[in-house]
Amino acid sequence: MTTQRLYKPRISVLWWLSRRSYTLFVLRELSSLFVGWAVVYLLLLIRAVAGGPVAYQRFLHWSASPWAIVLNVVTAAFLLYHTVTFINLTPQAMVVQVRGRRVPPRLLLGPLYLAWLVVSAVLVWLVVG
Amino acid sequence: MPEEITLQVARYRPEQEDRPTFDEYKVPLRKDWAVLDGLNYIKDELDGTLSYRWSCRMGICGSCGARVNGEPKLTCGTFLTDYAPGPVRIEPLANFPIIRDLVVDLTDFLVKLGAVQPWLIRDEDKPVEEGEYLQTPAELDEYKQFSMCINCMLCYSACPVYGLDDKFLGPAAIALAQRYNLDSRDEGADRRLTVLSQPEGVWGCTFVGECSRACPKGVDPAGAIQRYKLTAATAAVKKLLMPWGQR
Amino acid sequence: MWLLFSGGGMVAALVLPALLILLGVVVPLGLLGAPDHAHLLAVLRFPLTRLTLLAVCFLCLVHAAHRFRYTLQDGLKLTRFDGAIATVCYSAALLGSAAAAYLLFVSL
Amino acid sequence: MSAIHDVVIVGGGAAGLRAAIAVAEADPRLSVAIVSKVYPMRSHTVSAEGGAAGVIGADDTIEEHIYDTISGGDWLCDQDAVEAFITEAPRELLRLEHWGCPWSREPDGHIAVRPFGGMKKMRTWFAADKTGFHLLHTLFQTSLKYPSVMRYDEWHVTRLLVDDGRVCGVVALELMSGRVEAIYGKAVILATGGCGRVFPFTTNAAIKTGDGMALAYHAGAPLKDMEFVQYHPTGLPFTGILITEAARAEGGWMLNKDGYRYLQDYNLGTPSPGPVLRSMELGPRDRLSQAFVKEQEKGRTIDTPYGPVVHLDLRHLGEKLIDTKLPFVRELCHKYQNIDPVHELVPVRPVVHYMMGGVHTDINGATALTGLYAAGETACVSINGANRLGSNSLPECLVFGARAGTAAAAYAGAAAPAGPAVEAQAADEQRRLEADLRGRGGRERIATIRTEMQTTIEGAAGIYRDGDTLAKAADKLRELRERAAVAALDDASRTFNTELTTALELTGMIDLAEAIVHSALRREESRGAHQRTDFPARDDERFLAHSLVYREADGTPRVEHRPVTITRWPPGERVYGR
Ligand SMILES: Cc1cc2nc3c(=O)[nH]c(=O)nc-3n(C[C@H](O)[C@H](O)[C@H](O)COP(=O)(O)OP(=O)(O)OC[C@H]3O[C@@H](n4cnc5c(N)ncnc54)[C@H](O)[C@@H]3O)c2cc1C
Ligand code: SF4
Ligand code: F3S
Ligand code: FES
Repeated sequence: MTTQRLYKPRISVLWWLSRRSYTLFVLRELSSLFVGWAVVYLLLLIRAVAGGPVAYQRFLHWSASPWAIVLNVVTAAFLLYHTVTFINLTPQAMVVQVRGRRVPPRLLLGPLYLAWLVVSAVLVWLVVG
Repeated sequence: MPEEITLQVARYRPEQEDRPTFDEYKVPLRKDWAVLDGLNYIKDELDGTLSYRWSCRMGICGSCGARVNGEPKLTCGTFLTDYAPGPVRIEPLANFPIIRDLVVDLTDFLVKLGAVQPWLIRDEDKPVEEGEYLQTPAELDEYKQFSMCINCMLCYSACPVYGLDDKFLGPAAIALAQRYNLDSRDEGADRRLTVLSQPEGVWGCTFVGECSRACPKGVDPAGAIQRYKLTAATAAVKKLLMPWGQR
Repeated sequence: MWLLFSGGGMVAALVLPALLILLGVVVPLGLLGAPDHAHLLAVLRFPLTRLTLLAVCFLCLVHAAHRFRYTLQDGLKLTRFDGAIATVCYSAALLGSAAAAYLLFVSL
Repeated sequence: MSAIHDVVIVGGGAAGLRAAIAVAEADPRLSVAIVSKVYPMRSHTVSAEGGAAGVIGADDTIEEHIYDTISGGDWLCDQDAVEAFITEAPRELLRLEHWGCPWSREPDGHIAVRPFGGMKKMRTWFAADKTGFHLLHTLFQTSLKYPSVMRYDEWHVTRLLVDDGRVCGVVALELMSGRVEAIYGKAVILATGGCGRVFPFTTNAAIKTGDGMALAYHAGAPLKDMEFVQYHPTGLPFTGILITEAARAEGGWMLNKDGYRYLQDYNLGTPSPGPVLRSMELGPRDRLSQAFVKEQEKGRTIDTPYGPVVHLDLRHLGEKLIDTKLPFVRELCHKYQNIDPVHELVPVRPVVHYMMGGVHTDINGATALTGLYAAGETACVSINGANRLGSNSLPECLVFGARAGTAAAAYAGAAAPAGPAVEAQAADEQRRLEADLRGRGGRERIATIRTEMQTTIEGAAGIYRDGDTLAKAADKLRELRERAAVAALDDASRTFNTELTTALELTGMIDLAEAIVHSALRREESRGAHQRTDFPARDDERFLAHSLVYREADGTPRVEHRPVTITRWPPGERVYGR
């Protein structure tokens, strides 16, 4: 009789550094933190607006402080990364049928990016007015 | 072009050692030699103790998968010249227990494959005498891609989630379940739903997407899984809204 | 859950970059004059804006919570603590959403 | 420990899986074991590309398919077997459809068929050009649903257990652990595929070492018609990867060095732009491969580092047709030859492809030994005669796999369990393998002996043969048999010792090579795939007969002949292109 000795490889905690594609993936997932921060930031802004012109001025002042700007620049980068990855992956996850035929995934990207642009423009218009 | 190339091949001899090591071999570097030809050269001429799997050497039997310089590949379809001047590192597929050298244990996958019921399920079988179930080429196209899986396990090797949690059903098993779900002749989607919608089913996948990049047959298991998430989620919502509704 | 997650992902993808870049980077840097207070207040008080903003906040937070939960688990090999991680993440999202609701419908 | 089943099936290819399902459906109480040296879905059936023949078209008849098969086989087919086969093939293919096989379709949803070599009508069902792959995976996945079917994956069968002329199990080596176990079964079905690896240049996968034939031969069952080895006319040089006949069926041309469709010079009809059934490129494989040798003799082939080639021209078919009907051909050419058939000529040469011969069985798959059945390429029911028609082999696996399964189930239901004598045999076999692991005394490398065997048989039993060379080869093989028995093993490990299995396969292959050479030597005529330059004509007087080869106690082969069953189709001339 023999005893089987299988070698069970173990994944290290830093597995996501082992390959570039894994690292990119983890960065993509980490964008969630910044999505969270973006929402909080907007809420702070809303609170300031609700608190009257003075509070609003204070907020504007605070948001111009260097560390707030650095944080927000980083956040912006992650948000863009989130948008691009999310849009690029959507066709893989969704099948759109037009008149019984499958729309080729590449063709879906166009409308998605267009939608992004339109939404962004509307928002900018609303805010800047 | 140099005459030779060095292969660093992972060895694990369970009777002699506790963990894998590397052995180096020099093999001829020829224009049409695949990595597998290099391994066969070692086995035939240099060292008969090297163990690895292969059979068809035409990329269809799915047995020759290994990591070549870290990437999961079919060794019969990966050419040495692409790695010249070398050295080339050849290791067993990741995330599976290693039996010996480049041979890994696939039992886990076969259990999971059986669990997703990868066969045509009908409420009522039509007798063979009455002829075929009709299926238009468009209906065939719906699932064809997912029927191309050769069970080579490259996707399991690439998927970090499977590496972290071997309870995860994994890309190929889910893609094969989708292959039947999307087949116009099949009526078994409900039965597969229970298995697929478990936490270790489609929900384990965080859409790393590496599985689809590794797949040599263009199956796109990542796509299959995300598409199934939508199906499973819709089914869950439906059940929530109409708990007593039809099956 | 997953429907909320991916819905949130999509909303976050479409909405957040423009808002944040504008209000978090461009305006503070003074590249563009800050919108005046009255205008913002008017826009925000419009009922449709309130509703949309609440939905956006809720979805984005759920998305972030869900994703972060798995990132913690996989990235740091913490699957064992899944229960705790999940509770913390989703509670945070709910709290955030509640705060949003309060701000949008009570304070304003 | 040893396991007891009702039916033990050796091999998990199309034939083995179909047999297992047949047993499970015949009687769910019978326990079935599939013992396979590779995971079933790795079996060589996976490589089959072109398709599977079964009469389905409104303009086609069973009668015509029978005639094509019998004339294609140069009248060496048993006609009762062919009739049963052709009649049952369509139903088997339909059953596979019901199990989910993704057959290619017509726009209206019906099964599509394509033309194939040697066939007068379009009757070849296909799943693009991965027919075998889809067929095998469908069978494998379907087999998972039967609880009575148990699998022994990666168990290498090394011996049949025989009790007083009755086969009652096998001994097998579990690769993963190195355990050697007896697996008892009241009936045993061999479905181990062909032995193309006896030859150096073959389309066959590494596992096609003819183990089942060798096992049966050792246990005393005769092999039949072993001299008939099919060369496929279109293999890629170096790798031997097959370019399916479907490429010609869709309209591909064979061109020599001058760009000339040379087949017109070999009594195969006159060229026309589109494919014409039973003519030119759609002639039978034996005739096409022979034409290549003649072209080579005339100096009209193209020389390459891997031997002379001719060209297969698909360029006029256009990208669209190639991508829908022959995508795998394009993929293979691109990957392994670095050419694109849409724009370039494909270099091809004849390559060993299929064994018409095999373990002698009757129409139900029963061999000469009680309790032992065989099906698929490893068996010779005699439907292929002296030359198999493309796309007849997959349905053969299905029809006779099912028949063998049903027959074995009926037999096993009534048979008594094995006697005590076999336990000693099992222990014996265990000791033999243990001893091999401890070292075998010799110094020669396995690969050296294997290469010598392959060059010997290629030189003697290639497309053309003659008495002298065959006789010399017979002597050489006897010598190799002795050398192989003691060849060196580097590897003493029990865990996944592929060197040990390679050595076991080699001894079996040398036996088969001897069987081939001796059968060829005794057949002093030319028929189908067996062409003797010293006896160039067909001789129905003496050789309208099957060769049966038995193994003598000292290992030498003994050849006998037995008449062919002729029912309604008297031997005639083989006419193509007219
Ligand atoms: C490249 C190629 C293309 C082809 N195309 C076509 C085509 O288009 N149409 C057509 O009709 N035919 C085609 N053929 C022929 C056809 O594919 C084969 O004849 C058929 O698949 C054989 O199936 P099988 O079930 O008999 O054996 P296989 O599929 O070869 O299976 C053999 C099984 O036996 C097992 N086995 C072997 N030895 C042992 C052992 N010692 N212990 C345990 N298990 C063992 C193996 O593991 C395997 O599971 C083609 C053949 C080739 C090579
Ligand atoms: S999905 Fe692709 S990579 Fe995964 S097993 Fe199937 S063929 Fe291999
Ligand atoms: S790599 Fe893994 S996480 Fe999902 S998308 Fe593929 S299965
Ligand atoms: S050897 Fe079969 S896939 Fe590589």
